[in-house]
Amino acid sequence: MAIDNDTLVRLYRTMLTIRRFEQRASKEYKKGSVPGLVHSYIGQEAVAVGVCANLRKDDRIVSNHRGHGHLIAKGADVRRMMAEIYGKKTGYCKGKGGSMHIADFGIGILGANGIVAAGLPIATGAALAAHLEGKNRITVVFFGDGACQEGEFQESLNLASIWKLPIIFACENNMYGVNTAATYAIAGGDIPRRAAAYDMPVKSVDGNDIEAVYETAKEVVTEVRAGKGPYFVEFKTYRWHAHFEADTIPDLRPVEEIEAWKKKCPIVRLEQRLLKAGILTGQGIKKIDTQVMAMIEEAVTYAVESPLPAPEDALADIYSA
Amino acid sequence: MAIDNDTLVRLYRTMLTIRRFEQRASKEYKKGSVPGLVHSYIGQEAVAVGVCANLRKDDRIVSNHRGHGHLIAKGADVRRMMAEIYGKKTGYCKGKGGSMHIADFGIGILGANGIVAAGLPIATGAALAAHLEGKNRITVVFFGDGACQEGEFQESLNLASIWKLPIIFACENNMYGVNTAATYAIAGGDIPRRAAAYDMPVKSVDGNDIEAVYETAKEVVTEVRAGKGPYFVEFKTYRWHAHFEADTIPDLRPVEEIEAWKKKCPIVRLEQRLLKAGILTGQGIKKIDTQVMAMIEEAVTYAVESPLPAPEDALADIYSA
Amino acid sequence: MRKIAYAQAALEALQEEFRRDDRIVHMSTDIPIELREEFGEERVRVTPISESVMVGAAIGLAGSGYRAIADIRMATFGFVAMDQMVNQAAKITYMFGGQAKFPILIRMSIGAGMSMAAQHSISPYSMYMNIPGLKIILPATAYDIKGLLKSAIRDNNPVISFEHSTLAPLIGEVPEEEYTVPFGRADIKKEGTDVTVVALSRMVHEALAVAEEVAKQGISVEVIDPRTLVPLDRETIGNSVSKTGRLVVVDEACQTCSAASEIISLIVEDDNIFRRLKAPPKRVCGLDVPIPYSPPMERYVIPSRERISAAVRQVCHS
Amino acid sequence: MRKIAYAQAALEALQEEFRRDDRIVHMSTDIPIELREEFGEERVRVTPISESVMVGAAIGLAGSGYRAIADIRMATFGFVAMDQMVNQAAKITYMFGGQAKFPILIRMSIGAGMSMAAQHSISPYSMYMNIPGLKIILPATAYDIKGLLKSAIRDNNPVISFEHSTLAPLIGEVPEEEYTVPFGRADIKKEGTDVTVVALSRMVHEALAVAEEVAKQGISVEVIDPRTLVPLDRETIGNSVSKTGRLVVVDEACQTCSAASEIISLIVEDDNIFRRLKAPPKRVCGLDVPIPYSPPMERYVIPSRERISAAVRQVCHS
Ligand SMILES: Cc1ncc(C[n+]2csc(CCOP(=O)(O)OP(=O)(O)O)c2C)c(N)n1
Ligand SMILES: Cc1ncc(C[n+]2csc(CCOP(=O)(O)OP(=O)(O)O)c2C)c(N)n1
Ligand SMILES: [Mg+2]
Ligand SMILES: [Mg+2]
Repeated sequence: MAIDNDTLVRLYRTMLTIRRFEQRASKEYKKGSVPGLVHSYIGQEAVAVGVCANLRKDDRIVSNHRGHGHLIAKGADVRRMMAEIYGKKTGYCKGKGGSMHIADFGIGILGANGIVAAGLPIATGAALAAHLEGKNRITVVFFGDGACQEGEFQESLNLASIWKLPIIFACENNMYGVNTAATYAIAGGDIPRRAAAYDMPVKSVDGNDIEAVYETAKEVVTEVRAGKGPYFVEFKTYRWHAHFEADTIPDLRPVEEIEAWKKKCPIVRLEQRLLKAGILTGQGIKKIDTQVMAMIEEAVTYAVESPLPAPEDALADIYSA
Repeated sequence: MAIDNDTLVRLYRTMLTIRRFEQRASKEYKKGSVPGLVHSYIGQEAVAVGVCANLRKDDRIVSNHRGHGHLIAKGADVRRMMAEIYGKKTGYCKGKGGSMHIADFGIGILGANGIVAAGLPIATGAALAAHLEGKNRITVVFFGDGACQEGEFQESLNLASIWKLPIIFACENNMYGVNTAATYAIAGGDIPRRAAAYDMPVKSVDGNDIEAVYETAKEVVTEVRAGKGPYFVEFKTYRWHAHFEADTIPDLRPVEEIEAWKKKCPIVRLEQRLLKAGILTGQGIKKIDTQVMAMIEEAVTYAVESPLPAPEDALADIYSA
Repeated sequence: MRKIAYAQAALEALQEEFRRDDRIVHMSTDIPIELREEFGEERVRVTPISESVMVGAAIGLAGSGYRAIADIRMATFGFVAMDQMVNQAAKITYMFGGQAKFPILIRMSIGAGMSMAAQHSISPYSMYMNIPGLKIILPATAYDIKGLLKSAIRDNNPVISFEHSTLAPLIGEVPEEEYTVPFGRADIKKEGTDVTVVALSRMVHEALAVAEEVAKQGISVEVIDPRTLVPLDRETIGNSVSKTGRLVVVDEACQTCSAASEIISLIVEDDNIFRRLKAPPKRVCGLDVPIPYSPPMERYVIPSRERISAAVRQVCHS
Repeated sequence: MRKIAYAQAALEALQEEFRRDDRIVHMSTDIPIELREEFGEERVRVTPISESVMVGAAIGLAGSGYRAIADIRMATFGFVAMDQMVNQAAKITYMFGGQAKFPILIRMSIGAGMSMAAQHSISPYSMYMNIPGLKIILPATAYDIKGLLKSAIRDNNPVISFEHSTLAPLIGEVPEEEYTVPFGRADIKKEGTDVTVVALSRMVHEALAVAEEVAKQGISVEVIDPRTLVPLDRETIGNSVSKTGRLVVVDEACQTCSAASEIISLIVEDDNIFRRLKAPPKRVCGLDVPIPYSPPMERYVIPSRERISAAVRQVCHS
């Protein structure tokens, strides 16, 4: 059955929000207003949005170093996200975490993670909690093709499988870990096959087709919520920017490849679909973009105007009371 | 083609040597003449013997905590092995390693290992060395079903596969890691399937049938030596003793299961075959056993009569010159 | 008072806390039979041999409202899970700005003395002390392990308990009635006036034996067991050294960058205590050697009563 | 003399040694372009993101007659490979009774200062110092990194090189002609008479700046860079402290159980030096906090010139 129009528009708006957020974060980073590292999610928006649109507020997600999109899709406040990236006191982590460590436990965001694959064991534990709670909550962990190369990946799939935990392993296969091709680094190059060996159902879907992602996620979420155990889904996609915004690592991927993928922009694809189906007019599209841009602008203003943490704030939050 | 008689007799003698060695080590351990931990290989002899009989002296093996059998099969000197287990200066490691850390680099034994799965990455490196040397040497790493649960297992299979390294992953599936059943701890319970996901050929064979093990190993060794890349072989077998000789961990495996497997003794099986085929007479069998027993007795005498290391010897060998 | 073994006292701590709070979950590669029988397999879980996901799962559980216990067994196995302990458990509270609590207890057994060689014998607590965000306990008696484990389970932070393999059978007084031992409170195991001996884990018992022995030679030793390394009770140690003017730290761990090094630095950095020092402080530690298998060598590398009493006599007579 | 960047000097060391010995193999998750182009993909290998097997493979290579280099990049990533470094590389020579050599170089970048937060900023060398069997180098200048890496590659043991992320662009004098820097030989970066400042890694440069500054106030600082932590040149440090009677150790790493703690303990344990101490020794270290992201907090937790000079002035005036 088709996705209703309101949903399609909502998906469009969220993808656009991520796109605009990332474009701005990138711009500000290059201007030097943002410190540290910023890993851009541009090009992969459909994955986070299509998956999270099927989650409840009390479902949990665990993200990775390329996490902005996951967080926005799960409902994070772009103001507090931007403030965190700016290193401000009003940020989600009071400026202690930055771009790679944003979390919002209040809406089930158990945090981004700077260590490749390290989120998988943690997500597995969160899924165990959900299993014990018995409230049909599920956990989704987002990670890349590179994460499939770490031992923690296999240990997590194995444990989730033998304990039949309510978790979705959402692999964003954007074909590279930094400059290393998944086809080189992953024996056989077939990630779902690797996951299937842990005795769980797997799917592979075009991660740049928001409708396919949404439909697949819907189905998978229903299965997992029903207590049928873990599920592995590969989303084939591509990142448009270099590994991160800093130019310390050159982008060695073929230019033609990058250009080809830009033509498969998930947002443009949905936009054309919405126009063709007359669900939105050019006007409507513009209106949404204006609203989104305003929201991002407001987030930046909020971040810029927020105070920096005091140096001594560094001494708080090492331990919980 | 069948295995020639001399080879069969040689296989029999080596299996018996391991059996007698382990029976004696166990006896001495329970008497208190041996310190530390001793993990008995009794019941699994056919695996080490059938595999190593197909190796060249300059091929390399990496062993694990249950390693005595692997070492004897690769040609280690039982005198120096026993001396090491006794903690004597004349032992393979001068008394520094003990039962779990015996090595003989002179004959390609890169050492036993006390950390589950830790031998796999090391063996992968040894296989890389062989690949670079270009002398058609191969590496065999022995490990258990429990090792398949560690992240290092997957990382090693993946790397060996993408680099097409000359290595045989020899998994001794004795159905348990301490008291935890492989069927419980390994999702799906199918280890070869897991290995196949790393894009390498796999086989599974009755590890208590020395002829099957030998034939399989012969074929696999030929493939790997020919430079066709890694191979994974599962040997289905069983350990007769508890996890280790100390009684600090109870053996929780079903008694009937243990008894049933004892009936599948690899040594008795070959013995009957040799008798039936008239390759050996009862006399001949006895003769071999007498010789083997004498050899073990001599090893024990050597160990007993060897001096303990001086306390200060502890300060040597921390670094190489 | 009733006397029970160190291992039994530890088990009692878990049993009591499990009864008290049904949101506690236990994970280990072994089957902890008593726990399993009383609390069932949902709460008492056997993991595959996958320490990394065991600890990671403990973090995920804790971040989701549970209290997680991960029993790693040998501390050497813990290195397999080091990323989850160091990069994750220790830092996650801080990186997220304190928005969530992570009540996690990780147990590891340490020490030499059983001829288990270098891959099964290590006392690595100082490595973890260098990582802010972890609390570290080092129980040396049956009484202390029960009280400290109970506090650890109730603590809202990652706590690592390092328990010496040889202490398991050690019998000690443990009251019937419930009690806890607070963190950051050192225990003066024996009062004395001439020299302060700070001893860690199993070395507490060695230090007490030496104290008795040198008492015959007229040396009065004060034996202090910090019991928790993070937080560390500087005050009790500092006051004792101010009183005695002499300090010996006995630590089975390898000497370089040991907890002993830290304790000595904390003491000598303090102007008031430094001025009162009558002799240079001394460390009696494990030699910087991987633990050898053969008993004569193993005995040689860990602190012996001879080395301890020699150090005590030396600081008293220099 | 010609001046080149720290990172360039490191690259030269690898290139020269690769030319000198064709049994050297390099592994990392990245493509080290210059090396790859000159020496080809057989010797310069890109690994999957699998640090454990990267280090394990280095051990296997080394045990089979090769010299292996594993570049882990961030020291935080190293915790994923901790089992191979601590349980295997460090102990394997010893456990096997010295029958094989394991020439391995593991490189990791350390330190804070780039707002990369706790999972990409750490200075964990003291953790590794507690593990016998490893050698540890800590190059602070272009000259030292080239000479030390060359020695490390020729060494027949596992060597870990900890290189501060912020030093990569630092320009320094590096001779055209070949040279090596031996292990265990500290470098007196500046002579002085009033106080000995032992500084580690990036802190060497901060200490030198402070030395200049306090010189104006008439304080003569001797700045010593140990350059290698294992082996550590106690003699040079000891002689300097015997001369000055005052010691400050500056170490960016978290203070608890740091290399600074070790250096202070070694000094005060020595009877002759202890007697010559005019003031309590001081540590100026990173605060015991996971490295925060936001610049004001990050600057606050790592040793500043203000904290260093305050400590120097304090020990000189107490
Ligand atoms: C254990 C570990 N090793 C290496 C790194 C450095 N690193 C950060 S992201 C990354 C690539 C990850 O690739 P992938 O998982 O595919 O995610 P992507 O960046 O493609 O979204 C690497 C190697 C790290 N953060 N952690
Ligand atoms: C990393 C690690 N975790 C746990 C242990 C403790 N341990 C030693 S052997 C063993 C079981 C291994 O099972 P398996 O690999 O099947 O070998 P088997 O003993 O059955 O021959 C365990 C859990 C260890 N040595 N290393
Ligand atoms: Mg990727
Ligand atoms: Mg097994």
